[in-house]
Amino acid sequence: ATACGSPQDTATGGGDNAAPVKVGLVYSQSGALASYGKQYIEGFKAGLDFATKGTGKVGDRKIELTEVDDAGDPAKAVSAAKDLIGKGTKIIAGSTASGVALQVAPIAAQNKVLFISGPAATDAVTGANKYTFRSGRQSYQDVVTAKSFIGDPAGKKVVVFAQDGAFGDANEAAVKAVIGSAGATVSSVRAPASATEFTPFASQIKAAKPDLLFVAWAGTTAPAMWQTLDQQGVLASTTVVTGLDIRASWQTFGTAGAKISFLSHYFDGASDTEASKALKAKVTTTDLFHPDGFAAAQMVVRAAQEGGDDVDKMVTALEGWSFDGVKGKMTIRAADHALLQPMFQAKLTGSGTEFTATAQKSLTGDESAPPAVAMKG
Amino acid sequence: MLATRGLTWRIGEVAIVDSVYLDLAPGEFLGVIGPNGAGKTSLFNLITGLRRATEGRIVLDGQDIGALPPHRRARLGLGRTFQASSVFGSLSVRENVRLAVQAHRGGSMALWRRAAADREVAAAADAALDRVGLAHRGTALAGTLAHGEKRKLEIALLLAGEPRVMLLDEPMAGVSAEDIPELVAVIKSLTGDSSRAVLMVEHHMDVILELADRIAVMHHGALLACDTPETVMANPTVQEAYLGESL
Amino acid sequence: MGTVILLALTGLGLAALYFLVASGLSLVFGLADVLNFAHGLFLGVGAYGTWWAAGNLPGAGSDGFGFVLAVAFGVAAGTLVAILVELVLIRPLYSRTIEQVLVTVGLSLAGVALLQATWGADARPFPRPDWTRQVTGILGAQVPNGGLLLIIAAVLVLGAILAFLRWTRYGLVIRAGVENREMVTALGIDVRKAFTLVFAIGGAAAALAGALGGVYFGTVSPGQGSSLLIFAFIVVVIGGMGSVVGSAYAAVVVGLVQQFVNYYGTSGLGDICVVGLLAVVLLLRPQGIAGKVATA
Amino acid sequence: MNEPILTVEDLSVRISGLHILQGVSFAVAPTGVTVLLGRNGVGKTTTLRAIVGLTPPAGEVRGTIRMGAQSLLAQRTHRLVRGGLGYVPEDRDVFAGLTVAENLRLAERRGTTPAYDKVFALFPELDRRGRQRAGSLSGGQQQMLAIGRVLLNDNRLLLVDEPTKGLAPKVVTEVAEVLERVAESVPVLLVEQNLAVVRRLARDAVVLAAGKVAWTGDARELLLETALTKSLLGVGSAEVSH
Amino acid sequence: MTVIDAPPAQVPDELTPQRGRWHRVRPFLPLVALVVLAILPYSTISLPGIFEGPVNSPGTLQLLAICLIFGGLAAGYDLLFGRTGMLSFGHALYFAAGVYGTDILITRAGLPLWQAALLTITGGTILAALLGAVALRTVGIAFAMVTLAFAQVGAILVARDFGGLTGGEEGLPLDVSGLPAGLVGVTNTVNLYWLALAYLTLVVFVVHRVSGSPTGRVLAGLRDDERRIGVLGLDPYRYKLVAFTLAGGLASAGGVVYVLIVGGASPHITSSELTLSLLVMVVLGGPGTRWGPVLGGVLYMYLDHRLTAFGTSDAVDNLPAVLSHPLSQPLFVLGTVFILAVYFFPGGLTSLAPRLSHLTRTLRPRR
Ligand SMILES: Nc1ncnc2c1ncn2[C@@H]1O[C@H](COP(=O)(O)OP(=O)(O)OP(=O)(O)O)[C@@H](O)[C@H]1O
Ligand SMILES: Nc1ncnc2c1ncn2[C@@H]1O[C@H](COP(=O)(O)OP(=O)(O)OP(=O)(O)O)[C@@H](O)[C@H]1O
Ligand SMILES: CC(C)C[C@H](N)C(=O)O
Ligand SMILES: [Mg+2]
Ligand SMILES: [Mg+2]
Repeated sequence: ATACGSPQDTATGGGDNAAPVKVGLVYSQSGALASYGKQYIEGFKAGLDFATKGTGKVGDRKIELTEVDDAGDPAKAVSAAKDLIGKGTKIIAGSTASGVALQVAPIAAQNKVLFISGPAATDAVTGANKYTFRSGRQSYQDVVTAKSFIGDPAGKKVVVFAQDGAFGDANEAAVKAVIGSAGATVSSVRAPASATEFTPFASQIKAAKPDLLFVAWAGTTAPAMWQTLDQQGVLASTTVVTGLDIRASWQTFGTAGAKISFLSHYFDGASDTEASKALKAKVTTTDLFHPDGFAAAQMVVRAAQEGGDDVDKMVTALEGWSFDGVKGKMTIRAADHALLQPMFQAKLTGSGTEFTATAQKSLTGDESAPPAVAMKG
Repeated sequence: MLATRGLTWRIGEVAIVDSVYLDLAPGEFLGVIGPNGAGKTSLFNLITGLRRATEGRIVLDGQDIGALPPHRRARLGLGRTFQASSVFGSLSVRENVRLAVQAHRGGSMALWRRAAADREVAAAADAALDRVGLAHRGTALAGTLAHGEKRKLEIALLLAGEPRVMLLDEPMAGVSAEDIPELVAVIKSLTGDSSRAVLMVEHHMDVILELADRIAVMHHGALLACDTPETVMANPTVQEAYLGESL
Repeated sequence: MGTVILLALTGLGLAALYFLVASGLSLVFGLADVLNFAHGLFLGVGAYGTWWAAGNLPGAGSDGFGFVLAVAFGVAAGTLVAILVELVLIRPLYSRTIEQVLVTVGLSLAGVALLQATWGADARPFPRPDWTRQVTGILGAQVPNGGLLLIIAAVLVLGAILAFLRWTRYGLVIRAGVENREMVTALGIDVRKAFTLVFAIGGAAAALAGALGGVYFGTVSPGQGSSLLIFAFIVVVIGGMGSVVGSAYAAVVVGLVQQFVNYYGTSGLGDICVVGLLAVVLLLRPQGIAGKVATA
Repeated sequence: MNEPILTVEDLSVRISGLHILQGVSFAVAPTGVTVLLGRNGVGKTTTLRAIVGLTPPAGEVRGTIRMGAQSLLAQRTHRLVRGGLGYVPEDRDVFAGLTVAENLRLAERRGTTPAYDKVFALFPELDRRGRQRAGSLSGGQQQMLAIGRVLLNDNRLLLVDEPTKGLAPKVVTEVAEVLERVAESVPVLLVEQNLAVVRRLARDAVVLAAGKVAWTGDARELLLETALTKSLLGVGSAEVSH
Repeated sequence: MTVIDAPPAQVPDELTPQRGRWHRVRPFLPLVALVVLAILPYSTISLPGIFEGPVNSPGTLQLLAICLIFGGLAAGYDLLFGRTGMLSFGHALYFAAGVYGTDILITRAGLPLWQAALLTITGGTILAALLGAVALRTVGIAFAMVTLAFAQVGAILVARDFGGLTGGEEGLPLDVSGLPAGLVGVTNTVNLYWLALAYLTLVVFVVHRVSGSPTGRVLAGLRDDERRIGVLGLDPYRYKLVAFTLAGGLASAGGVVYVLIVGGASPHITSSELTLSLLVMVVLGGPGTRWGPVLGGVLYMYLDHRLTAFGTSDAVDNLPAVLSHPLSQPLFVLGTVFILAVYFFPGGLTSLAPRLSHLTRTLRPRR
């Protein structure tokens, strides 16, 4: 073997028919979002099993997974993606955090590989570029679901309570677009994501006397936030809608949980599909982000089946594709790669450490569809 | 050359330095004595700008320097040593002195020249070290010097700056008896010409008497007397408050 | 009027939380001159210790005496960890400030990661008596009991630390020891013991802050301590290094400013105001509100 | 001759590669003042610090140091001091941030009554300036504080490093008197550059040169013999007795 | 009564510089290292366990590039901390200014790279000069806290996402459409590597020149005794401001290169933790030494990136749970490494070299 080469060398993922299909999974195994990452990978493996009927193969080709931890850091994720691409990987999936998804997406486009973003909820992944898809929901779909709680929005007063930053901005913008355009007046109360004391914000919300309060809050301070809203009487005075987070967080709502209307991406028992049965067979208690991993695997198998090693063919194969996912019927919208999928309304009941979510209503993929955006890259 | 006019420094109600009028003529060697806590070091701190006077003026060559920061005063030719040795502990002895020479040669912001290449600076520094008898300790870190050696380095730093007005704060404290004559000679050589002047605080009376043209006596912040050594030594108050019965 | 009272009292609750975190930091950082970046770890140990005890320790629970026992266990655990850290890691490094930074940063990274490895990254619901979730009506304001609990605890801790510093020689020994450890031993005092004690007290205060912070937040998570730390640092510095009373003043100022600006101004302005306050205070009075100027 | 209170045998100190003391041996008599002399940098301070256990961590001490039958090496400094070894350091080392009163309070030892009257009688200045921060004291005042600090307690042996440095002549005399009086009850090992003070106080003398003992014996003899003082201390006896 | 002749004072041989073959080669070693690093991408050697793929694979080069950038950043920070004694807790701000400045000018304003880079570095340097001018009115821990405060405002502004400029917590991916083709795409990672190497070389060269210059001597003096510098006739403030500005400018230049390598900006680079990491890097390597900070920075970033792989490796997974759980937490290992480093290499990694040579000298038979 020589120890000399050119710096431009990259391994080529040979067109050999029996060569394995290399799939890189870049997601959080450590760091703040490790729990999301864990659900994602469990879902992915179950999905792979389901989509390949237990063989782990597409045709004769084995699907070879390489898992890389990004610890939620975009820089690490980009390094990992470059490493994988350098080794001839044509399909990358993962991205637990939005920041990671947004920075890996351009890398995929620059190098013409397929990227299937995971739990990252940011709307900006939709339509990012031709090579980027998503296997989870996006903030806009959350908001459309929230809208379903108030019937006719015309003349209603809606307040968005969200944290500063892109996540909050996206939610606020979505509420304005979805509910505001339907005739409601939308205002917002914003708080720093690092806030620890929520009374000022609760007072502002209360003073605004909204018909609907939409809360977009992620992070460890959420329980304190809910408790303050409850103590200041906000929860009792109006309809409060928010997204239902992973199961581990349910008990942190405490008594406030019963007073909140939840929109849900997914929870154990939200759906009863073939896929969800297959998932449950592998994972006893399914949770928020299992479907994202599951769908990612389904999309990977489809891409490999139809596209072989040709990424452009993979893209064509995925665009417009409908499949039966854990949540129900999923459709990849060709125009901007949004993943149309059912969304749910839920109620939380129980006390102590035992809480159960029950579905109130579900919206079809079309009902919860985000508006189409132009493909950027 | 240097004059203070009603120089006063108060902390709260207490005047640490109390309306001091002092004149230092070119070529003069003025000794300053006084009991511990009389305000001698404080007076030096006021003159060099480490402390701001509450009242009074400090005039150097006809210019009021009372509002200038320490480095501006130093650039006008005012140099001092510290009672508690204050040298650059993590630099070598030689590097200490080179820094002082360099400061004297002009404080331009040379970022790209090699400092070590400046032969003139090096030579001037070595000369200063030689004069105080520390040449053999050039590579030692200044922080590890023995007490007396630090005193000598203090003087070398002063010499390197070639100041016109020199303020020496107890240069002999802690210097071994053997080395005192040498150091006295060095200090004596500072005053040869009429463009320089020295103000020296010292408790070693024999040293003061050997060097000083005049002696100022401080007591409770005020100037008690300022006269020829003979007159001052004969002053009963000085005898009583400062000298006591000699050993 | 009701709003102002509500904001003032909840602001004081926040101030109390800052003070509880800052008091230990102020002791260790201000008095023992150790830039202790591992303070967040002590907080975490206190919180997880309480949480664990409430679920596993016989007699401990989330209410009444059981809760007191659980908190006591958490505080004891935090104290123990602080003592061990001092004995094993910090002791060889006094007056080597820079290496202390490396060790305490390492400790905070490793410690938080260890908590996460053991109990997971997710927030856990914190055991707490029901009354802490309720509110008390004061002049028309619905003031959360959790905040009131913090205020009471902060006042007690302040009193205890002041008493310790005033009525024992340790305060003196430590202040002197920071200046010149050698000379303290040369006066016949075992300065190492005094420093261990300071760490123990700092650790206990931090652990208590962790436990009560858990009550306040309703959850416990591995990174919780570190997120409070930056404000605690700010409080210590605004207050003046080593002055526990100064920290108390500063905590009140910071808590109230944050609360009122967040209500009357726009979001995020509260934090910027606090940070601006820090810069202004230090530029005008580098030694902080209550600190003394140190000259040689 | 009586049993010495302190014996130093073959003391050798290395600090970061420098062999500073190279086998120093001497004894301190159980009464009176023994003076340690030598030029700047010969290792006087290093000797005192080795005795009281304050050699820096980078240093290595060999040899034996005994007080009576008890070996001092390997004992921690604060124990030695509690056992009655008082140390007045060369650089005064008062606690600049503490007040004068606090500095003194710190020096109180458990189980004994501090002799404040004695100290204040000697240095009334310290009484007057109780609330001033020690860092703002004048040099001489700091020296008084440093000496006053050890005199609060009863000691079996005092190690005093250049106590008259920076003091006004009158105070030098006073300090000399103080030490003279102290030495009546407590033996003192004194480092001193002021030969007048040495002449007044010292009974025995030890002269160091370049890390070794160059001479030991009766102090008066040393100071009287011109040839000896010249060769050891570099000064003629005329200068010694002015 | 004995009179012993005193031997002349000894000068320990450790302090006299050793003249030998080694001595003559030494000055060229950095050059050799530079050449080796520059031609490294032509090597296909695999170092299993150390890197994922061969040395010239894009993944490895990317990792190395990031390490080199941080080596340079740490060296620049050391100009403040190790060489002047200024403990800034806000150095991340100037790095972040470089990263976000370039990113925003390219992505949002559509400027070409060279203009964006020029504007950013100028802006970063001016920012450092302005904020330094204010912060340097304080000293010591107050200075640390004022710089922290400034940086914290920067972090809040970035997180607030004013006008949608910064992308808030999601960060801002770099729009590469206007960039030179040689900087885009995985196959061109090597160019980014060379860019990073050039940056490191620049910083080391600048820091070395500056600290060897007359100004550097003043900075070293400032580290020990600021008052004395003033009394010698030099204005401490001016010199400190120059060091602060220079370090800030170098950091923002690092930001320009970093944003190209990573392809985007994310808010954690504005955090005080990044400054703290820089401090840790410098201390890990040895403050005030020529190579220590560089080594520290490289090692820190290497561990930071590679420990995630270590945590998920089979070797760790197969251990009993008490060990494998903590070891699979990258930060646990990283933290533990710091702690151990203090006790095993006091004085930083560079203290290893003299100690090793001491070891070899003692092992060598004496003549
Ligand atoms: N910052 C301060 N606060 C209060 N008192 C001070 C301060 N600085 C100096 N003093 C007092 O001012 C007086 C003069 O001090 P200074 O150091 O000038 O004396 P000195 O004449 O140099 O004495 P010595 O010969 O002992 O060095 C002393 O009594 C000292 O305690
Ligand atoms: N920490 C240290 N590291 C290196 N060298 C040291 C250290 N401490 C002292 N030395 C060296 O040891 C030698 C003896 O120092 P010491 O302080 O004992 O001298 P001394 O006799 O007390 O002198 P002086 O009369 O000046 O006080 C000096 O050359 C000094 O430089
Ligand atoms: C709160 C989460 C559901 C959001 C998602 N993990 C993101 O960072 O975008
Ligand atoms: Mg004085
Ligand atoms: Mg000495």
